[in-house]
Amino acid sequence: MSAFLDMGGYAAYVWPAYAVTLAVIALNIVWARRLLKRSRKDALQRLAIGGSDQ
Amino acid sequence: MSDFCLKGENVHLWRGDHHVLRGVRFQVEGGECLQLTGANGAGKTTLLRTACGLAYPEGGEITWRGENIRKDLHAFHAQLAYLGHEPPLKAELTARENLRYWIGTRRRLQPQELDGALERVGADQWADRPVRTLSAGQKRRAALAGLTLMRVPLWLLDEPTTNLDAEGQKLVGALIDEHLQAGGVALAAVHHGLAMSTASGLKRMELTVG
Amino acid sequence: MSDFCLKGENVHLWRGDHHVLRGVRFQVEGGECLQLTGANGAGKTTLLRTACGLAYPEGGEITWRGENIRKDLHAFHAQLAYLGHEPPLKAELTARENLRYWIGTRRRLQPQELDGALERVGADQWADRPVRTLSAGQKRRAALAGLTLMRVPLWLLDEPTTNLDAEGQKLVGALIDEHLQAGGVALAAVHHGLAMSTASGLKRMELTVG
Amino acid sequence: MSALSAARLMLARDLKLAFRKRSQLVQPLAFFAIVTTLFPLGVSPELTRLKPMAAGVVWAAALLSSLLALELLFRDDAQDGTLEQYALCGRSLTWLLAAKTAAHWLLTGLPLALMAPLAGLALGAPAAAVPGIVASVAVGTVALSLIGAIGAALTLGIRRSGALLSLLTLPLEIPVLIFGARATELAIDGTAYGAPLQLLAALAVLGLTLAPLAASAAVRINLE
Amino acid sequence: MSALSAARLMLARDLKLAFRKRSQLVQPLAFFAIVTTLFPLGVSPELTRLKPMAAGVVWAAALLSSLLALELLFRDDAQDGTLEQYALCGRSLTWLLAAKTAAHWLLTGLPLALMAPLAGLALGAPAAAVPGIVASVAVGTVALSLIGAIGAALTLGIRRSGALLSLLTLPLEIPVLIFGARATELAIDGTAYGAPLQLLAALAVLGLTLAPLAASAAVRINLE
Amino acid sequence: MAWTWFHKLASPPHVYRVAGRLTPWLAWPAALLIGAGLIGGLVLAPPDYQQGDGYRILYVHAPSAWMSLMVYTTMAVAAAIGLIWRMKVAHAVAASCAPIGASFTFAALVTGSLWGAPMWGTYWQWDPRLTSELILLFLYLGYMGLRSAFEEVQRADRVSAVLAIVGVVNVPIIHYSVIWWNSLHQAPSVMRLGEPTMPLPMLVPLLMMLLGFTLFFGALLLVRLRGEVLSRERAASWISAAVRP
Ligand code: HEM
Ligand SMILES: Nc1ncnc2c1ncn2[C@@H]1O[C@H](COP(=O)(O)OP(=O)(O)OP(=O)(O)O)[C@@H](O)[C@H]1O
Ligand SMILES: Nc1ncnc2c1ncn2[C@@H]1O[C@H](COP(=O)(O)OP(=O)(O)OP(=O)(O)O)[C@@H](O)[C@H]1O
Ligand SMILES: [Mg+2]
Ligand SMILES: [Mg+2]
Repeated sequence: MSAFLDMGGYAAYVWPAYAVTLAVIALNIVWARRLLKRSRKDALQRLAIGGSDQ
Repeated sequence: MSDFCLKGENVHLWRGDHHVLRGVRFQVEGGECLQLTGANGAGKTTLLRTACGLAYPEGGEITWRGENIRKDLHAFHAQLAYLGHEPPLKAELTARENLRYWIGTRRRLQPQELDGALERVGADQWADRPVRTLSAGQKRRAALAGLTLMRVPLWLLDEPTTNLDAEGQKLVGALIDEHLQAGGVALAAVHHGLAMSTASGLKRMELTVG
Repeated sequence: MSDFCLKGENVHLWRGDHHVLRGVRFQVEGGECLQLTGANGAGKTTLLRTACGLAYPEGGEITWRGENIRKDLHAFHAQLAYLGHEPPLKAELTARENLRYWIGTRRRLQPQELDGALERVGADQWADRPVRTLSAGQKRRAALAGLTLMRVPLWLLDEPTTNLDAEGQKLVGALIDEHLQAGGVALAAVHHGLAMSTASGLKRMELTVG
Repeated sequence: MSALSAARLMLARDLKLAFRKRSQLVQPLAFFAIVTTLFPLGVSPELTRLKPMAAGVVWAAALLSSLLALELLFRDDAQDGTLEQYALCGRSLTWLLAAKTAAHWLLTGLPLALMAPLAGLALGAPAAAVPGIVASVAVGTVALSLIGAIGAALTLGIRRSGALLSLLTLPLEIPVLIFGARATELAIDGTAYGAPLQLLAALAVLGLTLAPLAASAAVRINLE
Repeated sequence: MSALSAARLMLARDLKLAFRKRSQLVQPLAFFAIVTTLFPLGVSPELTRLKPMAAGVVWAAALLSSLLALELLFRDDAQDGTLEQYALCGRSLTWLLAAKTAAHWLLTGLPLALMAPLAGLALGAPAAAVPGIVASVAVGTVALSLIGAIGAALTLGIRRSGALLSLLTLPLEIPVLIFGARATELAIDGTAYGAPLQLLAALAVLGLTLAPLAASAAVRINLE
Repeated sequence: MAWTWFHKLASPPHVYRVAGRLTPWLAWPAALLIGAGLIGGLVLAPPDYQQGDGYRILYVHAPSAWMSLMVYTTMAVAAAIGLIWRMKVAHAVAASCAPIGASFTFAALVTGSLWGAPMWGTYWQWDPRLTSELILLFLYLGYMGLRSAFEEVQRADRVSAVLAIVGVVNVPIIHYSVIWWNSLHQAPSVMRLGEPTMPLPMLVPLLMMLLGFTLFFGALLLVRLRGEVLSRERAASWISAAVRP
């Protein structure tokens, strides 16, 4: 296990690389869902104020 | 009879969340001037800019001589003159140079035509001074000189009498009169009446704040 | 009786080779409005700018409450409001923010004062939109709101009714009326008459093209 | 009257505007001169240390002074409403903007090309390098002006666009910088600089065909 | 209400104008980043060749990005008429302009100071040089903003003043550049950089006392 | 006639609905592939005979780098479609692409330089491949900056579309930079015509990661697209049906 974590001496490079990439993936998921949620809320708000014209 | 006819049908346009033009309809033909009135913010400027193709209506269409203006925008533009809220002049050039470069891209100008137009708007004194040094009314007059020089059938004017003195107001009326007499079409946004001699070709339309 | 009195004596001013103001004299006192008329290029704007100390007269002098305005320019400026040809607003800020930063450098503003002034000029709908998106008349109205908020005895207005609709013209008249009633002084360059209820405090002066 | 003669008039107008103030003509040059003197001041006065940087400095200075002049390219015309009139004149806006870009090159690129050898010599380049420097800067600034025109047109609707403009155009201009600096460096070293110069010319031609089209599309959108 | 609180409001206004678009905050930084990448591209990718230039590059980039933002400092306000209102507000224009200059420094100088070490590191400076680089750029940009304010005020009445502005201000800014680059270089070399930093601070203080006065005089003349 | 179905397909309500339904079909396979690729790449694949275990960065670097280019291309194509046919949905696609692409470009840069440290002895070099990838990041940032500088979505859409199209010239430059200039960076070994030059146990996890990332992009795009579509529709009646629970 510790041999695996050591990555043949490259741990200081390999793990940060994976960490950054996985962080980017996770953040993308969070951002995308937040965008969708926010625009849903905005749309509801607009409907509440203006009703639908045209 | 000419076939000049500018027509708007059910024009819709938003600015931000604001539904500015809500199904506007209008029609002006050769020899007619449509006076656009309406409270501040009613959408007069927006309608004029849409009519000349600078803004894109999200609904409805605008036709000129029976065809959608977008079909051949260049040809349509070659037939119209648009004057906005501010006179389109370069501050560093003189009034005469401004006209030369502005009108010159549309048609070949004779120097005596230029002289004539400048005299018509009372620019003899200041035609050769940088526009930067002109008063607000003098700038407006220079823009009017440009308008007469364009020789196009369709005029779209946004408050053309702004900053003009009493005599200048009459000048605008006279210019539109002549334009209509020659079979031209005019669409003008105004708050006060236009000082025109004949009311025959005058139509009015009021925009309401949307 | 207040001692408010703006007086110009024999004011001379050149612009380039042009002798624009040739010994202009005028006097306005508390409760009076001096309407400056004159053809385009007569020098109305130049006179207003000279009167508020932005331009330096090459001859004659301008006094306020009996003292040359140059003597204590800061104190003089603190008592005047000047509105030029263009409304002094930042396009990126909203109308409300503009007023806050503009008037705020002169005196402490209460939020409800701001609301009141904005409502007065009919800005309820657009007070919180960037000025960039406002129509020409809406911008002018925002500037008028600033004028009422300044609370100063001397108003110098350059064509304050430009771009305003009929109701806006009346608003300007009413604002000046109230200002005069409160003992204020006004100097306004105009081409048309001002829509004021009483003609009691109204004086006229015509500048001729020099 | 054709689109071409309208474009010719536009060119004449922009040149007249620039020549109105005679002093404006020397300004891009003065700017360039000052920027190139900044480096010896900032780095070291020794020619042996300066020479290896000469090409880079000349190019960075050229790029920056071209960029500085750029913001004004369309902005002035947009503000006073003349650009709108040109968009409404019934002529091809593409040609008119190409003419404006040509004016920009004549007023900044060409003087820079004539000035660059001087800066190069001051930084330790040999006299034999002069034609190479002139050629590479002259061709490279054509590409810079064209790319810059796109950026200026894109940011037309935006206030205080200075930084955004450079953010948009610099990435696109970097290939020009790379090839230009390479050509200049080879010229200074006395080697054949034909290959990067050809690439530079290719970039300029690519720009010539694409940039006015992209710029006129962007201007029309921004006027809306 | 005092002149000081009016100045505070002015500062708040300029910051709000800049913060209106969140994206504008990163722009001077992006510009700086791009300018510092230009040099390696133009000169050479090897760090050993880049390191001796690091100080010069950082400073030239700082100077240029400060200059770019400068033109807009008073121009925007003059064009829309708000500057005139400030000149007529009955408060000391000197204080108001000092506030504008402070806003300019907060929006360009300070971010540049925080960013400069990164650029330095990318060009081969050691990590130990970071405090020295930050200090010298932070102090130096104060002087740059102040000198620039004078130039911007002087060229207010002139169209297309970009090049003229740089022509006027760059000579005045060269002492800042020299001391600043020296301080940064010493910091990169790991030597004591106190002496040039003190000179830089002296320049900044001199600017603080003189620049707002000169700028307000120039603005009043140009408004006439 | 042929266009009517196209426009109907691209109508906001339709897109909103279909995108919602399609998302899980992309998201789950993406999760599986990425998970399997991680195990394959980190555990099962043998060490490289030259680079030892250091080469394992490949499994996050190459897919990120691939995403940076693929997303930009998608964005440019969508922008062109939106500009030419004035199609709102295409603009919404382009707008959705930018933040995704920018984040993966950032990941490619970071993982690349982390890989470079042991292999080339430096985190950063001003090498054409590296530099042009950095430019790509600037382009994404410029695109987003330009977009956010406009208040009106419609104008932001159209102006930024021009930039996206112009910037696409950078994509082939990045891809071919290793061939056109002699670069530190290694030449294409997977994405090239003909035989890949990698042993199969190393190659399979890489291919899984590449496919997984691509599917993941598709899922992200759909979610963002729904948000964008909602925010640019004006009080249309379908919204109430779509949004109200
Ligand atoms: C900051 C540094 C780096 C950057 C910006 C970078 C960038 C890129 C890019 C953009 C690609 C995709 C190319 C394409 O699809 O056309 C790529 C692929 C690749 N990179 Fe890097 N890279 C970096 C460092 C490295 C290092 C240090 C190595 C290994 C020693 C490496 C090995 C690879 C490999 C093996 C591929 C896949 C190539 C293929 O199969 O097509 N990279 N890199
Ligand atoms: N981005 C925006 N968001 C919301 N409303 C906007 C936006 N842009 C413009 N408007 C509004 O659109 C309306 C139309 O303005 P327009 O300039 O056409 O009016 P106008 O009739 O010409 O007025 P005026 O008589 O004052 O010139 C105004 O009420 C304006 O506030
Ligand atoms: N540098 C200059 N050289 C010569 N004449 C100048 C110069 N600057 C201004 N003028 C002239 O001074 C006169 C005064 O202009 P001013 O703006 O005061 O007029 P105005 O009465 O406000 O006109 P308007 O009704 O058009 O606003 C104008 O005739 C103008 O042409
Ligand atoms: Mg209007
Ligand atoms: Mg006037």
